[in-house]
Amino acid sequence: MSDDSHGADHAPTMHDIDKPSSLVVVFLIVIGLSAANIGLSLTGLGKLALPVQLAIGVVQACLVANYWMHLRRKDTVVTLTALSSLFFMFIMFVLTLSDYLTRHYAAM
Amino acid sequence: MSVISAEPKALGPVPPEPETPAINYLNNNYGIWSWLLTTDHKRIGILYLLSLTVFFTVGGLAAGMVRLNLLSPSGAILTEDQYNRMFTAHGVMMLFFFLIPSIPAVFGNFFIPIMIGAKDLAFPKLNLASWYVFMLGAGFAIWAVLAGGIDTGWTLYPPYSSRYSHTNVVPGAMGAFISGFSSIMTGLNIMVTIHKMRCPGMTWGRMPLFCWALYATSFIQLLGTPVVAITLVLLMVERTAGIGIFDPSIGGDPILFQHLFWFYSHPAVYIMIIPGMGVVSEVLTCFSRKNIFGYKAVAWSSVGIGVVGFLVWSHHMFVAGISYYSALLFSLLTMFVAVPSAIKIFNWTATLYRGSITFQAPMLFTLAFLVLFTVGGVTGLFLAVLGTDIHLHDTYFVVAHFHFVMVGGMVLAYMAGVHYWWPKMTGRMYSDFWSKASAVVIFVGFFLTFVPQFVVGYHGMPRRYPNYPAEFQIYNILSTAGASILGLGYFMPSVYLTLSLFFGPKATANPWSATGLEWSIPSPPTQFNFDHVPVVVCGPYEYSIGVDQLGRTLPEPPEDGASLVKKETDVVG
Amino acid sequence: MSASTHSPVLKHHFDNLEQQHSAERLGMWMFLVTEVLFFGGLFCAYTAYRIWFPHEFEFASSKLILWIAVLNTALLITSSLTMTFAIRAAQLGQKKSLINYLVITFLLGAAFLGFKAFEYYTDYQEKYVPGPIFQKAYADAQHDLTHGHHPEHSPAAELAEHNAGKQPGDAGYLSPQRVQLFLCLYYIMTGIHGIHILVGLGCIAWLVLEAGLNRIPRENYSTVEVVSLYWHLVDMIWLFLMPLLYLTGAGLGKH
Amino acid sequence: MQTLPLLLERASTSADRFEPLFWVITFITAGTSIAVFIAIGYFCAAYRRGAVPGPTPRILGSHKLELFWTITPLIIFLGFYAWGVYIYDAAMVHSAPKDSMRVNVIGKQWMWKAQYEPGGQRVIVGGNPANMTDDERKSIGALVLPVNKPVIVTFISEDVIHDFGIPAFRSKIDVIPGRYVETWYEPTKIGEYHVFCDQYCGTWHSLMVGKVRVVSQDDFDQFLQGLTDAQAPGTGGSVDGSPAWKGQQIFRQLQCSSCHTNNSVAKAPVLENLYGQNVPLTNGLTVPANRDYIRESIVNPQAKIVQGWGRAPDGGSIMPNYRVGPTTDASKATITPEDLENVTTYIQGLKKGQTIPRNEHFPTPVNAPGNPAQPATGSKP
Ligand code: HEA
Ligand code: HEA
Ligand code: HEC
Ligand code: CUA
Ligand SMILES: [Cu+2]
Repeated sequence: MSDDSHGADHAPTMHDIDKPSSLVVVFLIVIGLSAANIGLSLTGLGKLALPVQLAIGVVQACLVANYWMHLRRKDTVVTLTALSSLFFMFIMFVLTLSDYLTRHYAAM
Repeated sequence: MSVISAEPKALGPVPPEPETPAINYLNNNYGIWSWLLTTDHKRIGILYLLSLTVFFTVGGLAAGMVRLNLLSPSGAILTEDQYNRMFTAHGVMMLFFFLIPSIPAVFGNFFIPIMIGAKDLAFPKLNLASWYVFMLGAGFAIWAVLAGGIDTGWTLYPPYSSRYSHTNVVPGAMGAFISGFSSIMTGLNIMVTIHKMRCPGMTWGRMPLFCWALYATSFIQLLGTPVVAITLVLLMVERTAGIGIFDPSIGGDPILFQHLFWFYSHPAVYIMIIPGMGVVSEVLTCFSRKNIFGYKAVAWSSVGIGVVGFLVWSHHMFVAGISYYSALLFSLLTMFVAVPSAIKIFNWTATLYRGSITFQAPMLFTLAFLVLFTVGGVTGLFLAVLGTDIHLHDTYFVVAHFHFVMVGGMVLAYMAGVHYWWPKMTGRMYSDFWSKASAVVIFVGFFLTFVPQFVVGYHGMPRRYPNYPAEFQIYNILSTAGASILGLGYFMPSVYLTLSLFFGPKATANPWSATGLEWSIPSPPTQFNFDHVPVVVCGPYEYSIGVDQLGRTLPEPPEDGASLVKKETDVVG
Repeated sequence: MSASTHSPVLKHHFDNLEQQHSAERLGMWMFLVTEVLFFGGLFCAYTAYRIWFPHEFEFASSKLILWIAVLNTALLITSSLTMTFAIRAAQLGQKKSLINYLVITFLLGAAFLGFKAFEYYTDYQEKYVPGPIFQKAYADAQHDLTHGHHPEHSPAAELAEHNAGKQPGDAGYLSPQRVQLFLCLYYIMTGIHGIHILVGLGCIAWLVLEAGLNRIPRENYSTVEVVSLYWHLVDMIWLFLMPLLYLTGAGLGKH
Repeated sequence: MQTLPLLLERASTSADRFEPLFWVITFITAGTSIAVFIAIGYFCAAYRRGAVPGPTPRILGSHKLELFWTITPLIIFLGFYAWGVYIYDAAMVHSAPKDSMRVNVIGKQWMWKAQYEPGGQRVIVGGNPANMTDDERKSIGALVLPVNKPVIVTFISEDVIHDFGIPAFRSKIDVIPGRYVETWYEPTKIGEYHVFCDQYCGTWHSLMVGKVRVVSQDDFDQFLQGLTDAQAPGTGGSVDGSPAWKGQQIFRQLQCSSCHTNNSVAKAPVLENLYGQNVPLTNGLTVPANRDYIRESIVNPQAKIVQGWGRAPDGGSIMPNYRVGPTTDASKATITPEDLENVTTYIQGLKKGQTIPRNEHFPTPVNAPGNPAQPATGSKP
């Protein structure tokens, strides 16, 4: 048996089963954040818009991943897998933008 | 020298040869559907082996046409249009339909579960699906080639590919797109299998290096392939809808395509070499009867190449109009990715030290790999250095570089793998003499083909030229001559390996006296690989002690040369 | 290992259900990683262009239909919630409520697609589609403006009005080409997202069928969970698409 | 069969910088690789099966050694990197001297067109003749550059991505649609070198080749004047947009060519090879035909009349006075100062057999006297 599958996942124990209340709370927060996002945008945040919007998106995504996608169950390999996608996205963005932000761009 | 060594322990008796079961994975059922609907990872490996052989031959024939045409400065046999289609077909076939799936899909499918003591891959149906998806992709590509061809080069740069080419770009890109999913499926399967299905005692530190290598490869397949998939989608949209995001006429940046393309395609070149490195680690230790020198270093350098390989893609774009600062950054990062490969080469060399080396065909191919990959790798440095790439970019120097690493490296490692595992896969032994001869012929032919290309490349001969200034001719003739020898070299295995299926002596379970789990089961294996779940007690390369991973004493290793054949026939008789 | 070895849902090559489930879950997560990078390529392209052409992107974004996006966001988040309830029901072995939750999820997802289709249709009616359609609308509006007519109302016409009297390169001039670049991204991103929703709906329908046929016993709830992972990811991607595409220009002119 | 020299020709400062680095990398990597190969070969021979009795030692590795061969290559690689950056930096346009000459190059399927700033002279650097118009075909030449003078070249593509590569300069740059890119050269050696399109661009990619010709400063000035042939020597035809080329247009527009033909019915002396000769005049004197003489012969033909050509009733020249002045008065033959210079240059470079044919073979030139649609200032490039 492999050494990293101790994440309990067989016949569901009570521990695995989500409490409906926690699901609903997460739902309310996510919806609330979306509403906040829309509200903030309508006021016109100017230059701050992009970072604020993305920050809200990230918080929402973390909530969904953690509670609804059960990352909180702490299966190390799964968590690492999830994080690796972010890491490589990060690489893609940073290195691509290293070109786009520093390239002198002569417009058409 | 702080070399860790120990006196060999006293050994138990050699375990009896496992009885060759009457029923194995090859004959447990018959008929075309038993193959086409199989979920047995071994049969799927064989399906891949057969289809890849076909695509390699197609790609090789296209290479032959390319080389023939270059005999004369004005183009010997093809028109410009035909030539452009020919090298594109060659590149696409060889990369997407041969080299990327080669070792992972054939030997990975076949041996990863066995090497880690599992009954099958984690998702057998997905595995079968991956083959179908692969064949569907290949179908598209072949349709594209037959119905008039594609003339964009395998790199498919827009706006040429999106607006100006009059050829079948969309079916071709579709083929690559679809086969990408097959690659993802295989990678995912292998990764999950390695994570979840190792047998008792098979810790990460005891896995054969081949498994480490394929783990790193799968990782790249998983993370890189989706990016090229979306890129190809964007390209196809742009071409069919006539509007898209790379189009300079609406402010789009064609270089963005190159970024996204190489974000995958540079790591992809490591998909094309790391599995080969895995095979080399297996074969080299076995035929020199030594532990690998620095297991951890070799294992982690595979992962290192896999990760750092994602940081260097723009070294294909140093003169493409990217930002100056970006170029500096990418060149620097490329220097780092070359280091793990260097570590491997040195560690392999050190493995040979004080070995007990024999030179059967797998070993000859592996030694050839060491030489050719080193040459290919160091010429990569010329290209990674900004100042030299300005001149060498898109010349035959690049062509020679990547054939050295891909053909001299990966294809030879693939050949090594074929020869190493052939007895296990088929239960038959091939001709010792002819296999060695073919290794030598391939090695010689290879050098003759691609060394002259370094020379013309340095002198500035551009790639993808059906005709060229006359002063380059003599080197092109040499190269074509070499390619003919190379073709012969590849032809030989197709003959003696086929013959061995019918006339070859029966192989024992462990003809090379190797340590891996795959050698503890009969040749060919039974359907579920293991009768009982194996329990691994030690690392993979305990040749000097002479025990396999189950802790059993190894049989006497085969002598080099004719005696091998004799011994095999003895067993049969 | 345990008694579960005899479970009918255990596949032959696994030792036990625990191993099987964790392999399935890991497999799905790895697939999600590929999905993230698939969209990652698009987001990367979006970011590069947004940095280059912020004003055009704001303008173009402000002409999308915000209320549909808001509604769709709510639908999708709710569908994710019902999906988690479906897992719960599966874990508890409540077949009926499992099916109910799955059906609700399906309906919410379908409603999302319905509104999305309506939105595409409206955009099309307004000639807000990149390529010749938009170009012609823009050229017509320019023509009308120079001849003193009032152009027919459309995003292209608004752009033409905005640009009236300005030359390319002037401050405030918004290039109609780059507006189309945004539109390309918008259609491709939402289109591909829509296809993912469609696939998700297919999977949910399949789950309903399986559940109806009693093929999802309690110990096999991970089938539902695996689909839910996919569904949540698609939801999550929308949580980024929504601000990047619709909210970018929502506050246009307010600062 | 032609062969290649051992070393590729070095014809620019970039090439001079490239070559040492290339060979240093070659020697270091070849040295290391060969050392590795020798080790492999030696081990294979010394430790072949049976050469050493007994089992093999159980060597698991050595961190010290591994560290050594991790760090050493890394340092070497970083050395290459630093040197490479230096060369790359020097090759970038931001390293070009500010007063560099400027040339613009347009790439399109499948030809390279160059234009010199500020004179506006145009040449086709090369390409596939089948893709060109007749006029373009006539001006296929080479990118002529003066030796030892820096030049900044600005590129743009009209269609797909191309790449302007000059091996002898060790230079290469992708030419992109919708965007200008720049590089610079300082040629150091007179000669003619290949220009290749190095980025695949379609069917005739391999014919999108041309020449760069590095010449002395004098030759370069002559070239800019249009005094040398655009194509290979002796083929005739000045460089498009050069003064001589403009002068030729004037020569046609002002109808000079209707008298100064090179056939038997000529009403005036043939002007070919005139420059530099001694001209016998009706007054018995002989004068050298320099630019002053030519200019005077145009603005005041009666001043010095060539022997045998005093054919006007009064014994003077039948050639009209082309007075320098504004060209609005169409009734009088006038010429602008600029055109006068250009036409003088044209005559200066006129070689045997190059006189343009008479007008009736061509549509009436716009702007010719009597057709005063526009001021006769020659054509703008
Ligand atoms: C199997 C595939 C494979 C592999 C493994 C590599 C490996 C490397 N490649 Fe290669 N490459 C390709 C396949 C591959 N490449 C292909 C297909 C192309 C062309 C694509 C196209 O345009 O069509 C290409 C093109 C290419 C370019 C772009 C050239 C151009 O178009 O201008 C560059 C530039 O940096 C590059 C660099 C490298 C480097 C630094 C490595 C390194 O990983 C190599 C590391 C290995 C070593 C360095 C050797 C071992 C080291 C030692 C023995 C140490 C001793 C040496 C010293 C101490 C000096 N490659
Ligand atoms: C796996 C990768 C792979 C492999 C194995 C090869 C193998 C070969 N390649 Fe490959 N090549 C590429 C990948 C590969 N190539 C790529 C990616 C490009 C770039 C394409 C582009 O620019 O877009 C390229 C481009 C390329 C060019 C440059 C074209 C150009 O730019 O104009 C040339 C020129 O010589 C060439 C030659 C060869 C030769 C002689 C072989 C030989 O090794 C082939 C030898 C094989 C055979 C001759 C066939 C095998 C024979 C048998 C199996 C016998 C049985 C057959 C019968 C009975 C019929 N290749
Ligand atoms: C009507 C006929 C006629 C036209 C038109 C004419 N020329 Fe002449 N040209 C002559 C004749 C006749 C002579 C010889 C007598 C002389 O030296 O003046 C001559 C002489 C010359 C000479 C000196 C030749 C020598 O051999 O030394 C030059 C130079 C010259 N012309 C240039 C021009 C230019 C330039 C134009 C147009 C702007 C022009 N000519 C138009 C008739 C013409
Ligand atoms: Cu232009 Cu290749
Ligand atoms: Cu690369």
